[in-house]
Amino acid sequence: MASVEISALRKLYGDVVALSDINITIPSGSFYTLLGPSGCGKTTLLRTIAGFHSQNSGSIKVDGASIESLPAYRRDVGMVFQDYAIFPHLSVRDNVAFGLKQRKVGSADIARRVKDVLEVVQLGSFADRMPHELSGGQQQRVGLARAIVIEPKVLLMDEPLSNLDAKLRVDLRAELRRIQRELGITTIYVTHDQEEALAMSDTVCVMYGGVIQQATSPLEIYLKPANRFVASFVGANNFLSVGRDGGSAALRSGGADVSAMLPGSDAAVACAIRPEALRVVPGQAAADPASIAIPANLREVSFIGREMEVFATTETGETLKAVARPDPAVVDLPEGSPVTFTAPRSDLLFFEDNETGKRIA
Amino acid sequence: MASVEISALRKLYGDVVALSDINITIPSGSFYTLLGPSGCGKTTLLRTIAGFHSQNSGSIKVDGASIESLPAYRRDVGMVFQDYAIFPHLSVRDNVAFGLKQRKVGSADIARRVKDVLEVVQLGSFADRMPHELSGGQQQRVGLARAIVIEPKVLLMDEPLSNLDAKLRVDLRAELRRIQRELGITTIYVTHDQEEALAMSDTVCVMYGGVIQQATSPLEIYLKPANRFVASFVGANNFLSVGRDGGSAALRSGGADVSAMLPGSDAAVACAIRPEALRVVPGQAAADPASIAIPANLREVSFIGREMEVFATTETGETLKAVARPDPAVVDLPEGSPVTFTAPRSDLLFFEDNETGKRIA
Amino acid sequence: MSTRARFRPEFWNVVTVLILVVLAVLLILPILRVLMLSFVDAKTEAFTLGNYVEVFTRNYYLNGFKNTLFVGALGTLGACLLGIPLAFFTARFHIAGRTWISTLAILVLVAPPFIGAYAWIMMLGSNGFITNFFERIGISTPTIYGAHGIILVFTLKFFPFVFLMTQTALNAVNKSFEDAAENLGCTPWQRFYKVTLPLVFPAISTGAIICFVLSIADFGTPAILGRGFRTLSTIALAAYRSELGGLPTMAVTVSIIMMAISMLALVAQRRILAKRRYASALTNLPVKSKLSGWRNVGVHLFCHGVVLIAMLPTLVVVYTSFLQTKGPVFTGGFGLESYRRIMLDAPGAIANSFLFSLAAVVLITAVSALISYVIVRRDTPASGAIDFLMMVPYLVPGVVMAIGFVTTFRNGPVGIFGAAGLLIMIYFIRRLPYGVRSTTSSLRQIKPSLEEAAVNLGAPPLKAFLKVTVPLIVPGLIVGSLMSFITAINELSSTLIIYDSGTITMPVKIYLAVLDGEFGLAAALSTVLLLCTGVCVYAVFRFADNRDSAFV
Amino acid sequence: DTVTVYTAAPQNLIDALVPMFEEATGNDVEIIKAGSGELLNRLSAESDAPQGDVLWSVDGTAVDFNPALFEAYEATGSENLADGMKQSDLWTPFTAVVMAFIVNESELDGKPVPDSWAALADPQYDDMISSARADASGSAYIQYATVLQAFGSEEEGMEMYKAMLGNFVLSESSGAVPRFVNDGELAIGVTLEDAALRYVEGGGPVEIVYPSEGTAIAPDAMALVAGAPNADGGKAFIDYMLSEEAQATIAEQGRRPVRSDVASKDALAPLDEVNSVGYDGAWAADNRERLVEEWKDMVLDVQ
Ligand SMILES: Nc1ncnc2c1ncn2[C@@H]1O[C@H](COP(=O)(O)OP(=O)(O)OP(=O)(O)O)[C@@H](O)[C@H]1O
Ligand SMILES: Nc1ncnc2c1ncn2[C@@H]1O[C@H](COP(=O)(O)OP(=O)(O)OP(=O)(O)O)[C@@H](O)[C@H]1O
Ligand SMILES: [Mg+2]
Ligand SMILES: [Mg+2]
Repeated sequence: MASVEISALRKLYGDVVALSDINITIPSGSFYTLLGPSGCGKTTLLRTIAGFHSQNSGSIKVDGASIESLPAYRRDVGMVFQDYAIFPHLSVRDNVAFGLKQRKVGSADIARRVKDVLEVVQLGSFADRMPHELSGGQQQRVGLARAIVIEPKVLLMDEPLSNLDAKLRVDLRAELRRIQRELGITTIYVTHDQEEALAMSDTVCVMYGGVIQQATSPLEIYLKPANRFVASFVGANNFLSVGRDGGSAALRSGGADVSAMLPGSDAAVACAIRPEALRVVPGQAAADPASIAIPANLREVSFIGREMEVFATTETGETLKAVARPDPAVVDLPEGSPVTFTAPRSDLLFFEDNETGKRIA
Repeated sequence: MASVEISALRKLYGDVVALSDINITIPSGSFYTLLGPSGCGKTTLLRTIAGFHSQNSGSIKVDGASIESLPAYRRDVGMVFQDYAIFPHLSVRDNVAFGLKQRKVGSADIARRVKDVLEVVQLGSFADRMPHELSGGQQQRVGLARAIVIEPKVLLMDEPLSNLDAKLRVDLRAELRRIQRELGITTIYVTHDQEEALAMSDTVCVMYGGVIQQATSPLEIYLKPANRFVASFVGANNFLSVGRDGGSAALRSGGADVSAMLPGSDAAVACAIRPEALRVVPGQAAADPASIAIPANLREVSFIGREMEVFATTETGETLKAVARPDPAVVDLPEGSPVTFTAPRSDLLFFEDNETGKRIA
Repeated sequence: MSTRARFRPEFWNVVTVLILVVLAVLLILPILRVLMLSFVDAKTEAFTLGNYVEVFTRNYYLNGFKNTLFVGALGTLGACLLGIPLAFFTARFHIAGRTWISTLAILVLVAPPFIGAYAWIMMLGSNGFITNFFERIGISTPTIYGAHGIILVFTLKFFPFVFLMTQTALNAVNKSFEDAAENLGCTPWQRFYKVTLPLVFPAISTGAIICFVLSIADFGTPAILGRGFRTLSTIALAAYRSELGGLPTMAVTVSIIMMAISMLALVAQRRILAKRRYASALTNLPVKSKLSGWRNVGVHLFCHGVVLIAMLPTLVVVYTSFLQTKGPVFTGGFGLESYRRIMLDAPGAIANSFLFSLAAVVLITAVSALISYVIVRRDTPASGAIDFLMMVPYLVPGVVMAIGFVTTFRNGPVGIFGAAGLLIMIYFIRRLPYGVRSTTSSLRQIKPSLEEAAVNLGAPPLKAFLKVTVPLIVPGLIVGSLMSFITAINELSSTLIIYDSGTITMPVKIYLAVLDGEFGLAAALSTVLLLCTGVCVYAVFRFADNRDSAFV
Repeated sequence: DTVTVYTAAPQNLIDALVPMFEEATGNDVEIIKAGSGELLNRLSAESDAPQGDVLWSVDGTAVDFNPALFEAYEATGSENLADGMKQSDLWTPFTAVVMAFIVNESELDGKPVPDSWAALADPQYDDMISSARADASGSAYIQYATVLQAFGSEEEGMEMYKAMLGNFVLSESSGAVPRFVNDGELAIGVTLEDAALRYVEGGGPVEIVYPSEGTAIAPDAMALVAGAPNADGGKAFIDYMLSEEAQATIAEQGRRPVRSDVASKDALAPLDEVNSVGYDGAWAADNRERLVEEWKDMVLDVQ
């Protein structure tokens, strides 16, 4: 149980700015997720907290006490490594027991705790295997077990589930969350999977290019993305350009008037719509007043289990993607058929038209 | 363009049976996915095809010609490695150019093709970096680029997207599929992500414990899982026990009569319902004749982006999970509130009640 | 579908067979011819086990046996106690003058036989200048003579093997392992012995085994510093040099006992190692940290102190070479008399030394890369056999090997080799294991999937090997080649049997000067050899250091 | 023509004599220099295809022990040899070596300079005397045999030698003996007269002492290798080394010449002033194996 506070943190690799001006406050016991694309600096931030390299400037405090001067081994910060880092010379059991022995836990106690945690990660029968006899996913679970068994003050996890299958991932996700709640370990979790982030976290922090884009609750991130990057990263990946002419504004594709929703600036603006907010109907269709309609030509329908993904091209050449429960009327349409996408006006988001453009109003 | 045919393949590691009696036929140009949990033998199968170890028995044919006797370097089978296997002493550019140089492609041509493929994997500006200056995901993309740039007869991919963020994963998924179609490369793709498997594949082959459970089209896998393991692995993870009494059968939770759907055997049976097939309403509710209703108490509602996940416990102690569009009436319910789950009878699946129990009727 | 069943021997199988043939001809054949002698009665030339009975029943030999084990084991321990920390400090901390330290550590190995031990006597003998210095200030120091002196010299002479092997391995340990250990609460020290040490244990034990085998085989040091403390090597030397002539049966028998000891140690090491093979992807390499304060000072003192102390005898030799001499006597003051006297024929000997050693090392480098691959990556009985055979050259005393070579290759049907050819071949086969050991430990740390990726991209085995494996094992190859080169250019015992007037080498000249009591000459010759070798070593390290930044 | 000479001679002798021979006969000489033990092993290893022509400057017993490796040769000029020098048909004497003590007085800590074998047995010199090993070094064996011959009987000599051996610090190489004494590591050495002389001449703090009971004046051998590739050259070499000019040069280098008509160097005590035991080389050779065995046993007792 410990709060973590990071201020004005900056980290360079040579000339590469890996982290620039990171400010984060994590309440004690909460589950904090760093979400961002590959190379955005998530691992770097974790490693800086763990003490594996020192920042160029800024400070990290745990429970109000600055930990910069503490060496890594005294930070009591558990970590699950992205490349597993299972000790190749120790058996699964000894890997997991490693941290406990370090803490001088009694051997009966160690045996029990190791057994329990191996059950949790479903490796009970693998205790005596050597790491090179495990598959990639099995190794990752050993790493996870090794970190949680010591019940550290702060737990850092670097994509601990990325190599697991969907079923195990979902199971472990719930299990992780349960253990975390039970022990009340303040957890910083790195993932590039927005679904995972939204499902597990108290706070989601979206990073990009070494900069924090937004850090807030999952619902807020989802409903009120602070900028275009966040919106696109958490799944609002239809961007439509907006034509402006004095006070009036309209979507270029389909021409729906959106003046009412845009205060009178002249900056270039993009309109974002989540794929799941879009409905698809075959042929031409008009929209009710609370919605907009965009005519398009079907390009591809793909089936991803419980949903269908529909791709289509508008007359102005923009691509739209919708995700919806499979609708036979749509699935069976041939490529090139005219369809109409509709979306409630309340689901439209507007951003300044650049990669990390701010949300407007 | 080549067809692949694998028959009666068997592979042991010492005593561990990694693959037992694998039979697979992959038509030329198709996209074939091996889907299965960690440790089920996916990597082993790929490596056997690539020629990195020899099978204990069985045969592998490409275009009808047996390739067992061909050394790995002459199999013309590209591979994306699970652990990336990026050459640490070569720059990104040289890593990608490696296979082309091997094939004596002209240097201008190499430069162009390398540039193009690096654009595809969004590493255009990283061409001159050394591997240790890349993040994990970036390394994985290099591995992908390196394999596709040589346009092999058969392309093997061992979880090439597992370390990527959701957005990039979805982008690359489409990109991969596009490239694969364009080049018509017969592709064998390993993943543990059922969504990925269903979205990309012509054929999905579900493996478990070194045995093929089912291999067919995504839709078929989804709608008609051959056995309980397949059903649960592709997401039908609510299993309810069925009480039998002579000719009549009923769900233990909620008591819905399902006799009509079960031919008169007395074997133990489980009923599976997909989370997305379940609807949740607050309080008590009755079902229409085409549906069943199961009363339960709410345990947790979690929000995963565009959907909510609802967990509840029935009076007989079974857990139910539903995934649905967020419904404020449900999201706001306190823990323990009574709710009713309903599902269309047509969405119920019945299996013999053991891990890989067959589907009934 | 027609499958053209054309037989294509697999590349690595061909290589394996070739290696086996070379080893059979250059190693097994000559040794067997000599080893038969241990079963022969010196007088009657009939078969007998009497030589062994003699060795195992007479105190003279049994004491030698005990003494050998004693100084061998403690010398090795000492070498580890210096070599491991030195390797760790230089691999993990920023040490000013790292190239310098590595170069000196290598130069320590360039100590021609005898002269180094004499240098210790000049420092720590009864009338040594260090002894005298302490006497003047009223402290009486123990002299260098006896078991403790031998152990001290072994320690300082052989630690570079442990140092070099360990350092190479440390540079390739996946950083995440150490991070994980630290993260789980290990202090840097605990991290070192609980994680890092086990991970580099294969390399350490290889270095230690080399030390042990060399300490057992070294005769110069115990001969000069022993003063009644006899080891098997001095016993064998005495038996061999006894002017009785005739068949050297006792010398060979004692040599075989020495070989058996070393063989046991090697087999034990292999047993232990069999279970420990760790590979890393080499993409997440360790970084060096900066120390500060007294730790920094301490570590620097240790690193520079160790190599400087180990270099002391060499420095004394260099100093001696500039002393004014008259005949064998130092007349006080400095002068270039010794250099004047060697000027005439030293250039030829230097040229020979370099020519033979370099020729052998080129062969060694190429062949050891291939052999290592076969040993590490191929799991066949043949590769096991090769791995085993690779120990043998360590174990066979040079004299035994040389007699075998001469009887096998100079006389009879294959008497086509001149002395130069014989020397290159014998250097090659005797020093090959240095290359192979070092390359092997390097290779074990590289994930096989890298080669698989190359093969998968269409590179035939040889090409995959040259383009991917070789560049990645360059550090191991460099260290291995350096060790082969240094030990080849210092080779004495077999050269002495083979050389002729056109092929005399520096160590032979140095040895002969020592025999005549001409220390000035010996020192001057040693200094020249040291200088030439030093330049080479430094150049290689500079090159390797630059590469460091370019990759890995 | 090239004559290949295997030799254990000190470098100064080689440097002085070989060019003279080349000059005088027009032959080229290839020198292979090593310890005499190594040379013999080399000769046996090569015995199927000999590479050397002459073995030059080794203890004669070594030749007598390996008759198969050598060929008898009666050198021109043998008639001029001093009495007692010619001892075997297999080899020709080249020089006479005289055993002596080398003493560094400053290291004696005030003890008297020993002047007899008996004095070396005095316990006051414990661990002060440097000697080579009689089982490894030819000259040390001669010294051992000399002591056995210098007293009334072999038993008496053996008693005496055993007491001396208790005082010895043994070194593996005979070249090291005068070196150690000169450098002050030890006070007394039992060594070859000419080796000691080089330190005296070089100005070292040492002196030469001849044992009063008598010492060995033993011939040093050259022999023709059996099946020598250039036997004629080898013979010419042996012949030349017996010539007057060669022997004179040898004398200059501090070795004792073997010709009766060439005198020793002035710096050395004249041979007639050195008490000789009349060293019996044949006896020493015949009994060598037994004596060396006894020596090894003795070492275990007293060291
Ligand atoms: N040692 C290094 N030297 C130079 N640049 C580096 C180094 N390590 C990482 N980088 C760069 O720093 C940036 C951040 O890397 P980091 O490993 O933190 O990414 P990440 O967010 O964890 O990505 P991923 O999800 O792919 O693991 C990347 O652009 C990477 O290329
Ligand atoms: N060298 C080996 N020795 C013994 N068992 C092994 C070896 N390699 C793999 N296995 C075992 O064989 C089984 C199949 O391994 P494989 O690597 O093919 O799994 P996978 O399906 O690729 O799993 P993942 O998704 O975790 O990568 C596993 O149970 C694994 O533990
Ligand atoms: Mg990362
Ligand atoms: Mg795998």
